[in-house]
Amino acid sequence: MIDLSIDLGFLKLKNPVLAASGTFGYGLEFAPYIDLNKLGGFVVKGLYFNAREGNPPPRLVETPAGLINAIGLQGIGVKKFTNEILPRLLEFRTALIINVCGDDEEEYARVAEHLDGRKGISALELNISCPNLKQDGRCPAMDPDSTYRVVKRVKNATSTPLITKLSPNVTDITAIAISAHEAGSHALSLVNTFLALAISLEDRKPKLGNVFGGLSGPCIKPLALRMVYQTSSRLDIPLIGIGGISSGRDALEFMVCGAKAVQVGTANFINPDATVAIIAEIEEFCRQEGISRVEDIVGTLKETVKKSRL
Amino acid sequence: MIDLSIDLGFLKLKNPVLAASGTFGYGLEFAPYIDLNKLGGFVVKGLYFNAREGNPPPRLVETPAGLINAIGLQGIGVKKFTNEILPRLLEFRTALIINVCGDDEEEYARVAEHLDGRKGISALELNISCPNLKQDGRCPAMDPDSTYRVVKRVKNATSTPLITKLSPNVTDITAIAISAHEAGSHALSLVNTFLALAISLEDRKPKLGNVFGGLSGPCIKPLALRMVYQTSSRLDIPLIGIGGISSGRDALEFMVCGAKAVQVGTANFINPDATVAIIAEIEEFCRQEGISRVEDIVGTLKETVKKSRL
Amino acid sequence: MFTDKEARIVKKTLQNDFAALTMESPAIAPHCFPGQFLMVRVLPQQYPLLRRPLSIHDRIQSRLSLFFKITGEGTALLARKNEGDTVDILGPLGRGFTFDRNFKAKPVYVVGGGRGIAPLYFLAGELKKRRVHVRIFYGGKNSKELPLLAKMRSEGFNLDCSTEDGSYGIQGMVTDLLKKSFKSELPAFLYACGPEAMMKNVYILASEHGVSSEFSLESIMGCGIGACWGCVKRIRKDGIGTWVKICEDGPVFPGQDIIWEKND
Amino acid sequence: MFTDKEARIVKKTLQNDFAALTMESPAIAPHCFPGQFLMVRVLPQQYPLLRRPLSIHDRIQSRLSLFFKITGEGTALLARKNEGDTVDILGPLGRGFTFDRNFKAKPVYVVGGGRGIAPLYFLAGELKKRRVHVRIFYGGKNSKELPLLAKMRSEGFNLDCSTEDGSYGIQGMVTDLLKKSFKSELPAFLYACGPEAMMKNVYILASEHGVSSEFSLESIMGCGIGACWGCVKRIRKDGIGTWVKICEDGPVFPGQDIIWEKND
Ligand SMILES: Cc1cc2nc3c(=O)[nH]c(=O)nc-3n(C[C@H](O)[C@H](O)[C@H](O)COP(=O)(O)OP(=O)(O)OC[C@H]3O[C@@H](n4cnc5c(N)ncnc54)[C@H](O)[C@@H]3O)c2cc1C
Ligand SMILES: Cc1cc2nc3c(=O)[nH]c(=O)nc-3n(C[C@H](O)[C@H](O)[C@H](O)COP(=O)(O)OP(=O)(O)OC[C@H]3O[C@@H](n4cnc5c(N)ncnc54)[C@H](O)[C@@H]3O)c2cc1C
Ligand SMILES: Cc1cc2nc3c(=O)[nH]c(=O)nc-3n(C[C@H](O)[C@H](O)[C@H](O)COP(=O)(O)O)c2cc1C
Ligand SMILES: Cc1cc2nc3c(=O)[nH]c(=O)nc-3n(C[C@H](O)[C@H](O)[C@H](O)COP(=O)(O)O)c2cc1C
Ligand code: FES
Ligand code: FES
Repeated sequence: MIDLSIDLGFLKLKNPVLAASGTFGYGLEFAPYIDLNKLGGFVVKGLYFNAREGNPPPRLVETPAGLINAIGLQGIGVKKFTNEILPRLLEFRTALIINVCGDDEEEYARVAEHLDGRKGISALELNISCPNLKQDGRCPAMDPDSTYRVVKRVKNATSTPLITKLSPNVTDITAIAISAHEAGSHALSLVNTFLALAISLEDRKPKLGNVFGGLSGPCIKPLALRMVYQTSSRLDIPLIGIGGISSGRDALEFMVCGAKAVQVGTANFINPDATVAIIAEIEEFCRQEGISRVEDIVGTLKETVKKSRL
Repeated sequence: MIDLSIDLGFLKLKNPVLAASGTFGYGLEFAPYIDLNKLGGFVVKGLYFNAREGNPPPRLVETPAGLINAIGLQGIGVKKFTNEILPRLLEFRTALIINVCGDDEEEYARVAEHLDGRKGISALELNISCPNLKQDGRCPAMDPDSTYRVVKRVKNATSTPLITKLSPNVTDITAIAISAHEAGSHALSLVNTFLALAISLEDRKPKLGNVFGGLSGPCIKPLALRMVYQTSSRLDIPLIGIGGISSGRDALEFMVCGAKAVQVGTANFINPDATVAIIAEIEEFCRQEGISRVEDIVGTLKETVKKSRL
Repeated sequence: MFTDKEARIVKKTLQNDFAALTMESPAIAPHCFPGQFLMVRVLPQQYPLLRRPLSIHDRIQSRLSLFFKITGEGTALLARKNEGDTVDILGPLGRGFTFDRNFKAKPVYVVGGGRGIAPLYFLAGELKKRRVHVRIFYGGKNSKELPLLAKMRSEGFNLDCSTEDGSYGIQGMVTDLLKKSFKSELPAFLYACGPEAMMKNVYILASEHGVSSEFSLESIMGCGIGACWGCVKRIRKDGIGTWVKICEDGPVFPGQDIIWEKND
Repeated sequence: MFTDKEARIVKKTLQNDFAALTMESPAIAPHCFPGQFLMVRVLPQQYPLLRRPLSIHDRIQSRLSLFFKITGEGTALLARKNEGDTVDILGPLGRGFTFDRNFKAKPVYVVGGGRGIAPLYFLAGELKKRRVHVRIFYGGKNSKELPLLAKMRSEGFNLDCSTEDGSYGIQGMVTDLLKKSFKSELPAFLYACGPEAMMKNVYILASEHGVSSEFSLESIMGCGIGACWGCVKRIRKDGIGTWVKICEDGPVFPGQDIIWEKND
C-alpha cells in the first residue's frame, strides 16, 4: 500500500490532488462523474460577500493548448453559499477549501468572518490574484504591500487556516510569497491565470467581453513549474502547485519542484474525472518507482547543472 | 497593388515581417530556403563582444505548443561577425538588424561602438531580456532603472538607431517601456521569451543544462499580444510585436494591437519559409479586406467592451 | 451524463462543408432527448484543448449521430475521422426541447437555419413518432447550406425552403416563409435553431402572432456541465435578466425568456 | 535541402514498437546519402510543435524510407499515418557517413544498436553496391529490439547479433561480438549508430584496436538546419572541444572527434 497522504501542517490531505477554484463549480457539479470522497480536496468557486454578476460574454477563448477565461467571478455570494450549498457538501469526506474574494480588504475580511468556525471548512484560499476583474488586469497579488495588507486583515478576521493564491503576472513571485508568509498565510497556492488577450481579426475587437482574460491549461505548465521551484527554493512554507496539470506525471513534477499538493483546473473541463485519474496515475507511478510515501517526493529536484567539460 | 511598406521613422521596411533574433542564425542559413530579399528584414543572433560558448546541452525542450530554449547565446563575437559574416550579408536588400548583448553596460556599448557606422546595418536591437544567461533568469529588462542605464549608455556609444527588446517576465511591461523610451530608444520589440522550467520526472533533474530556459512559440501568443496592446495603449513609440507568430493572421493581430512590425521566431524552425509565407498571407488578407496600405491596420483595435444590458 | 471514451464510428458521410458521424454508444444513446448535446473530444492530444459542443442529431437504439458544419480546426479534424475510429464523448448534456406537449391536433413548426437543422431533425423525428403534424421551415444562404434537404424529403417530412440567393426554394429568409404561412394558419408551437440573428427575427414574428416557441442557443463552452460559468447568456429568470448557463439551464429556452443580442 | 510538404506514403509496416514508412518524394530522394536525415512534421497542427529528426533509412529512386521506434507522442502519431496520407518533410540534412573510401578489400564493420540500425541499413546497402565486404553487428535488449533482422538476413547481409536477454544471437552486448571478432580480424573501418553508451564503448574498443570509425549522434533539434544552436554536443575541432551543431556539422562524426559523455 502506498501512502498518498500529505500533511500540510494545518491540514492533512488523503492525497495531494485538489480541484482548483473556478473549474470545479461548487463541487456538486462533479458528483455525477466522480466520487468526491476520493479527492484530496476541492476548492469551490470564488465567493464574494454578495452575489456577483460576472463579466459580459464571451467569457472563454481557446488558444493553442490553453484557455483564456474572463468569467469575472460570477457567483451566489457567501451567504447563499453557506445556506444552500455548504450543508450539501458536509456529507463528503474530503477537504473543502473556500476561495475568498473581495473588492477591497474589508470585503475579504467580511467573507472570512462569515465563514469562520463553520463546520466542514478546512481552509480559506485567498484569491488575491484574479486577472479579469479590473479592466487592466491588476490585482493585490501584483504588489508585496497589498498582498501583506489583505492577508493580515483576513488573518485577524478568522481562525481558519489561510492559503494565499498568488499571481504569475509579476517580476518576482518570491517577493510576493514572502509578504504573504510574513502576514501569516499558512500556505501558498501558485499560480492563478496569466493575463492574456485574444482578438478577432475580422472585427478588430477583443474576443472577450472583458477585453483581457486569464490564460490556463497545458501551455502554462512550464511557467508555473518555474515559479513553484523558485518559491520553494527560497521559502519554507507549504506550496500548492497549479498550472496546466492534466496527468499524474504533471502533478508529480510540481511535487518534485517543491509543491506539497497540487490543484487541477482546466483539465476538469476536458475530463470531468481528471482529478481521480490523476490520483490513480500518481499511485501507479509510486508503485513502479518503489516509492512508499508520496510525500517523500516533495522537493527532490537535483539541480546538478552539467558543467561544460574540457 | 497593396502597399506593404512600414515606416518606423528611423527605418523604412518593405513589409512588416522581420525574422527574430536567435531563430534565424546569421540569415545565411535560410538562403537555401527563401529569398531573403523578400523579408522586411531580419535580426541576427545575439552578439557579444567576444565569442561565447553558450550553455551546456540539453538546450531545448518541447512543450505543448511551445519550445523552451537555453542556448545561452553561443556565438562568434562581434569582430568575427563584422569580418566574416557582415560582408556576405551586404548583397541582400533587406533591413539588417543586429541583436546586441552584453554582460554589463560596458560590453553592450563596446559591441555597439564596434558596429557604429558600418555599412548595411539598419538598426541595433538591444537584447536586455534574455532569460537564460543568469541561473535565476534575471536580466536588465526586469527593472526600469537597469533598462534606462543600458539604453542610455549604448545611445551615447552609437548613432545607429536603437530598438530595445523587452522581457515579458515583469509585473508591468509599460514601466520598462517608458524607461527605454526615455533613455532614447527609437523603438521597442516585445517580447523575448518567458522564463520556464521543465524537468525529467524519472531523473528528478531539470531537462535543460541551464536549469531555466525561455518559452516561445504559439502558446505564448495571447500573453505577448496583451503586452503589446498594453504598451501601445500607453506609449507613443514604434513597437515590434513578437511571440508565437506563425501565420499572417497572427502577425496582423499584433498590428491591430498596435505593433508597426512583427518578428517571427520559433515558426522558422517548423517551416524555414515561414516568414515569406506570412508576408504572402498578410498581402492576401489585405486584398480580401480591401486594405490598400497595411500600415493602416496598425492600432485599429476597437475596445468596445460590451456592457451588460438590462 | 456519462462519458464514453471510445464510441466507435459506424458511419460517416461528408457533403460539402458538412459531416455526419454515426457512433455506437450504448452507454449514452438510450438517455438522449432532442435538443440535448454532447461534448466531443477532437483528438486524444492536448490540442485542440477543449471539447466541442455538438447537438444530438439522431438516435437509433444504441447509436447516436452528430451532424455538423466544418467551421474551424476542431470540426475539420473531427470530420477527418473514419469509420472504425473512436470518439471520446460526454453526454447527454443540457435540457432539450419540451416536446411531450398537447398540441391539440394543430401543426407544429420546426424552423432551422443552416447547421441549426442538426438537433431539429431528431426533434422532428420524435414528433412524427408521436403523430404530431410537423412542418419544417428550412433556410440557408444557398442550396449547399441546406444539406439535409434530400434526406428529409425522402423521409416524407413536410418542408418549405428558402435560400438567400434563390438557388433553392423561395428567394429570401426563412422568416419570409413563416410570414406567409402565418397568414393562413398559426401553429400550436414553434421550435427553432440557427444563427442568432435569424432566431431573433423568428422569435419576434412568432411572438407578434402569439405563437409559443423554444430556441436552441449556442455559446462557447468550457466544460458543458455547469462548472465553469463560461457559456452564459442573458436569460430572464423570475422576470429578471441574468447570466444563465447555456449548458445546464439550456441550450433550449422558451423564446420569451431569451434576451436577444442587440444588432450591431 | 528541400521541403516536400506532401510526400505521399506508399507503404507502411508496423512491427512491435517500430514503424517503417516509405514515401514518394522526387524532390528530396535523389539527393540523399546514408547518414543524412529529414526533419519530419508530425501533424499540420501546432501540436506537436517541432519537427522530428529521422534518419534516411533507405532510398530507391524517387522513394525514401524512414524507420523509427515509437518512443513518444510524435513518433506514435507518425506511426498512425496510413498509406495514401502525406507527410511534410525537409531534407536531406546534415553530413552523412563518408563511405566512398578505399577499404583495400578489407571488411567494413557496421555496428547498430536498437533503432540505431535505421541509417546503417541505407549505408550497408550502398557499401554492398560498391562491393565492399560488409559485416553487420546488431545488438538489442531482446529479439523484439532487432526488428530489421529478418529483412537484412533475407537480403544476404552478413550478420552477427547479440541480445541482453539472450533471446536471439549471443547473450550480451554488441561490444562482446566486436571483441571476439577483433581477435581474428581488424576491419578497414567501423560505422556505428545506437544508444550513446553503446557507441562510447564501441569507440573505446575500436580505438584500442586502431580501427577508424564514424558515429551518428542524436540530439534534440529545434530547426535541423543550423539556425538555432540547440543541438550542440562537445566535438573536438582543431584539437579543442567546442559545442558543435549536430544537425549541420553532423550527425555523423569521426569517432576520435567526439567527446563522449561521462557516465553518470
Ligand atoms: C449546445 C451546442 C450545440 C451545437 N450543435 C451543433 C451541431 O449540431 N452542429 C454544428 O455544426 N454545430 C453545432 N454547434 C456549434 C459548434 O459547437 C461549433 O461550430 C464548433 O465548436 C466549432 O469548433 P471548431 O473547432 O471547428 O471552430 P473554432 O472556431 O476553431 O473553435 C474555437 C473554439 O470556439 C468554440 N466555438 C466556435 N464556434 C462556436 C459556436 N458556434 N458555438 C459554440 N462554440 C463555438 C469551439 O468549441 C472552440 O472551443 C453547437 C454549439 C452548441 C453550444
Ligand atoms: C539526426 C537524428 C536522426 C534520428 N534518426 C532516427 C531514426 O532513424 N529512427 C528512430 O527511431 N529515431 C531516430 N532519431 C531519434 C528520434 O528523433 C526521436 O526518437 C524522436 O524525435 C522522438 O520523438 P517523440 O515525439 O516520439 O518523443 P518525445 O519524447 O515526445 O519528443 C519530445 C521532443 O524531444 C525530441 N526528442 C526525443 N528524443 C529524441 C532523440 N533521441 N533524439 C532527438 N530528439 C529527440 C523530439 O524530437 C521532440 O522534440 C534520430 C535523431 C536524430 C537527432
Ligand atoms: C474558467 C475558470 C475560472 C476560474 N475561476 C477562479 C476562481 O474563481 N478563483 C480562483 O482563485 N481561481 C480561478 N481560476 C484559476 C484556476 O483555479 C487555476 O489557478 C488556473 O486555471 C491554472 O490552473 P490550470 O492550468 O490547471 O487551469 C479559474 C480558472 C478558470 C479556467
Ligand atoms: C532558440 C532561440 C534562440 C533565441 N535567441 C535569441 C537571441 O539571441 N537574442 C534575442 O534577443 N532573442 C532570442 N530569442 C528570442 C526570440 O527572438 C523571440 O523573442 C522569442 O522566441 C519569441 O518569439 P517566437 O514565439 O516567435 O519564437 C531566441 C529564441 C529561441 C527560440
Ligand atoms: S460550459 Fe461550463 S458552465 Fe456551461
Ligand atoms: S537543430 Fe537547430 S542548429 Fe541544429
